[in-house]
Amino acid sequence: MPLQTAYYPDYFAVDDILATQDRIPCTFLQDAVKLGKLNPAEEQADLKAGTNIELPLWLVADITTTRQPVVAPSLPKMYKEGNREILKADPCAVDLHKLSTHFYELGLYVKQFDPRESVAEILLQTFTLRLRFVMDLSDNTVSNPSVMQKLDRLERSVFKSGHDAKMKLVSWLKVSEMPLEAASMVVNHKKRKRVDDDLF
Amino acid sequence: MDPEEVEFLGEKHLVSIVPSFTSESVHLIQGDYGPFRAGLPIRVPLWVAVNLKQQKRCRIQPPEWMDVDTLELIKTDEKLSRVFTKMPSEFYMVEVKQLLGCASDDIPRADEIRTIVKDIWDIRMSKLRSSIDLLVKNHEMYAAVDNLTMMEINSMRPLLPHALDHIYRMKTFQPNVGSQSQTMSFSTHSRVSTSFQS
Amino acid sequence: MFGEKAYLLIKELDRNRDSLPPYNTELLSEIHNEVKQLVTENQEDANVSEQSRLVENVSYVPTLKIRHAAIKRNIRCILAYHYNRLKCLKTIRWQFGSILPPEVKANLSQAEIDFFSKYSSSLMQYMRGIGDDGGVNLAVNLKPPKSLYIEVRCVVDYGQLELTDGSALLLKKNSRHHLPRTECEELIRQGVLEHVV
Amino acid sequence: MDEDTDDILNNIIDDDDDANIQMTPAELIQKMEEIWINEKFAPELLPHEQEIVDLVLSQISAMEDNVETLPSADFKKGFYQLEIDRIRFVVTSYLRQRLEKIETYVLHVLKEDEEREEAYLSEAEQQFALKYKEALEEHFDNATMFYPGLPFEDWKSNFVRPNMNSFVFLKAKSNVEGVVVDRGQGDDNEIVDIKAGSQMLISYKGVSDLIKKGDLRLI
Repeated sequence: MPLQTAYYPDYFAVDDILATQDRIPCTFLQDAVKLGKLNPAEEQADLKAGTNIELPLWLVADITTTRQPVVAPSLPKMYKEGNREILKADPCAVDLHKLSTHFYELGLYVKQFDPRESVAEILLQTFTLRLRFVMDLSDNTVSNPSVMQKLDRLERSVFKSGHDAKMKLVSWLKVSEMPLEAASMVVNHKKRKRVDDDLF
Repeated sequence: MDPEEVEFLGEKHLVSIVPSFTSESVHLIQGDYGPFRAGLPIRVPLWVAVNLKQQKRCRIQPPEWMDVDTLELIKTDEKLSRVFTKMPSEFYMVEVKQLLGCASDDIPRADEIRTIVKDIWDIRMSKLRSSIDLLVKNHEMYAAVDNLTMMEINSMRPLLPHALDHIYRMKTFQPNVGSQSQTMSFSTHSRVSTSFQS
Repeated sequence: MFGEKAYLLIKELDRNRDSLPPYNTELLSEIHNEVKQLVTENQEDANVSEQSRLVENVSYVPTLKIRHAAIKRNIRCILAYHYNRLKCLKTIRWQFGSILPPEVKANLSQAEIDFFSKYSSSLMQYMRGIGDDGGVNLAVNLKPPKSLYIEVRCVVDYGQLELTDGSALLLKKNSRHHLPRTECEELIRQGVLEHVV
Repeated sequence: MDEDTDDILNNIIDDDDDANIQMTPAELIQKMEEIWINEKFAPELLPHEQEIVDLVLSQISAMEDNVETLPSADFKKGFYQLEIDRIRFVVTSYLRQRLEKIETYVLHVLKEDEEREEAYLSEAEQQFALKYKEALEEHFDNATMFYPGLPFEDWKSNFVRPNMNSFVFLKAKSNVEGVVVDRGQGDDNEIVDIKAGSQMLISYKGVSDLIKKGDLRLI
């Protein structure tokens, strides 16, 4: 029954909260009085302008878009020239997950820090060129965990939606009538209960 | 959508049966069927036909296209054509599955039919995956999907629409924290400082 | 870094997408403390800010902004935690019915238990009002029907089951029955019966 | 006399507007299936179809009463019952689908209905939505009570909205011209005509009105 929508994050979206926890290199443009503790490398009371530090995206996003930005973010290394070349050359061979769990999501946020707009382009290109690969992967009834590992979180959701549809079709073709099933919650719940029982 | 929901829609499709009983009409909400005369063919919805067959009250008359020679032709056409050819029935997969499932004794060369239909399905699916690949690589934002049957469309759902949703989002995404929230963050900010001064 | 505890809370959600682990009172209260401290510090510094800007030319604004962002982040995580748990709780209402299983109930906060009963009763009220004929139960007919009767196997010793036609039968573990689909759909979902195809 | 005639004429015209009055039961069920599928695939909550649902439910009731009078040996009885179950499945699935959207987008749905002349929520759905919103707010108030006066209203300004740009499959019931396709690149829009009977994969945003009007249906 749940609504089948593509990832479209809202205020409560777990995935968006996880993605915005990723850290981005920044340089402080102003002093942040009393916040020296944010920089574990140096123990000073204040955080001085000019300090280079990695900050979570949720914070960076909130303090760079105001009229007097507190920090100047720079592009994380996986979106820089070197990696861009690799991604262009053979996108399907790249272990995207290793580059970043949230390669696309993070990329969407940081593309605004990239004046030449090459990040936007590489995201779109990587996604469209790898889609066939993800699609074919999801069409296999047996999944290969080592290949799966190479997908970032967004691709995994695409894979999963394709794979679920495939499995439903396969079982529909197999049986004359789809059995009514126990609710997913019930099953989970029983499993856990059994584990608990084993402990005692 | 689950395949059994597509099947549900297909079950309204009319098929021919030859009843082995005689009875007055069945007055369903969706229409009247009958009267039934033993030995006289009559068209009823697929779900009625299957139920009657399970009760051994009728013989199924397979649709004209459910025949090895006809299907071989369809298969060849499908192979040769660049686009999707029109299937003889919007619900060919459902009809094949249900009729062969309950009435393989009424349908000549049932096993061969099953194999050819599976081949046709596979050819169309592989064509569909290639078209999707092309569509996406060309950054097209709409596509004609004429002649695709509901089960075929459904097998690419939600992957295909979702992939396009992602592409559209990548093209248009403006971080929520950008210009729109500039005023917002100022206003909430001032709220903090003012309310906290009191 | 600020917001680390809140991040742990969200990671906990992420690990348990389809279940409800115990309400994490402890972690929540640590996050509450972080927020309280951030607010207090901002209050103090906001007062200093006005004066020091004039006197020492020291600006507290960046610090205030950073702490404020951290407050908002923490609140977002707290609300996301509660919101996503409610989503799970609603699924439980649809799957188990209006009575919370004790094992589930043990993992909920009082507010969640209250939400459950409010949700449950407004759902009942809504369903009772559909049509002119005493309402429609939306928790059944989840799949397209194929036949009126289905074959089921009993998974647990359930006891007596009364059918709508007034007759009754005993559901013993491993016993098999041929029953009207509408009468056993909910029991199948609750894991009492198993549909044999 | 003249006034009376006018009234009668008006009534007839009213009935004409209200297409379902002239429907046969078979057409009614067809319509029910169409609104079910549309609701299933539309990202947003569609205008409610209370009348259709009520008519279908009363058809079911009438049929149930009929079935009771039949002897249980009559083989037709099983078909009547199974048809009732089939229709009931469509109605419940449709209403469940709507509840799911109402809950997910509750603030959005209520706000839109306030600003719109025609309500998309039925009266019962609106009552449910209001109660649901109240319970949600109360729960959130409770969760942030540890420090009164905090800026925790962000969720209300960023409330959960349907993605109107979602891609959908549709079939044209009549010829449709000038559907705008947003290519996601600023002003670079494309205009598409859709012939009756043809099928398309397209962004929902450009066709939502045509679906509500009934020129297109989702598949």
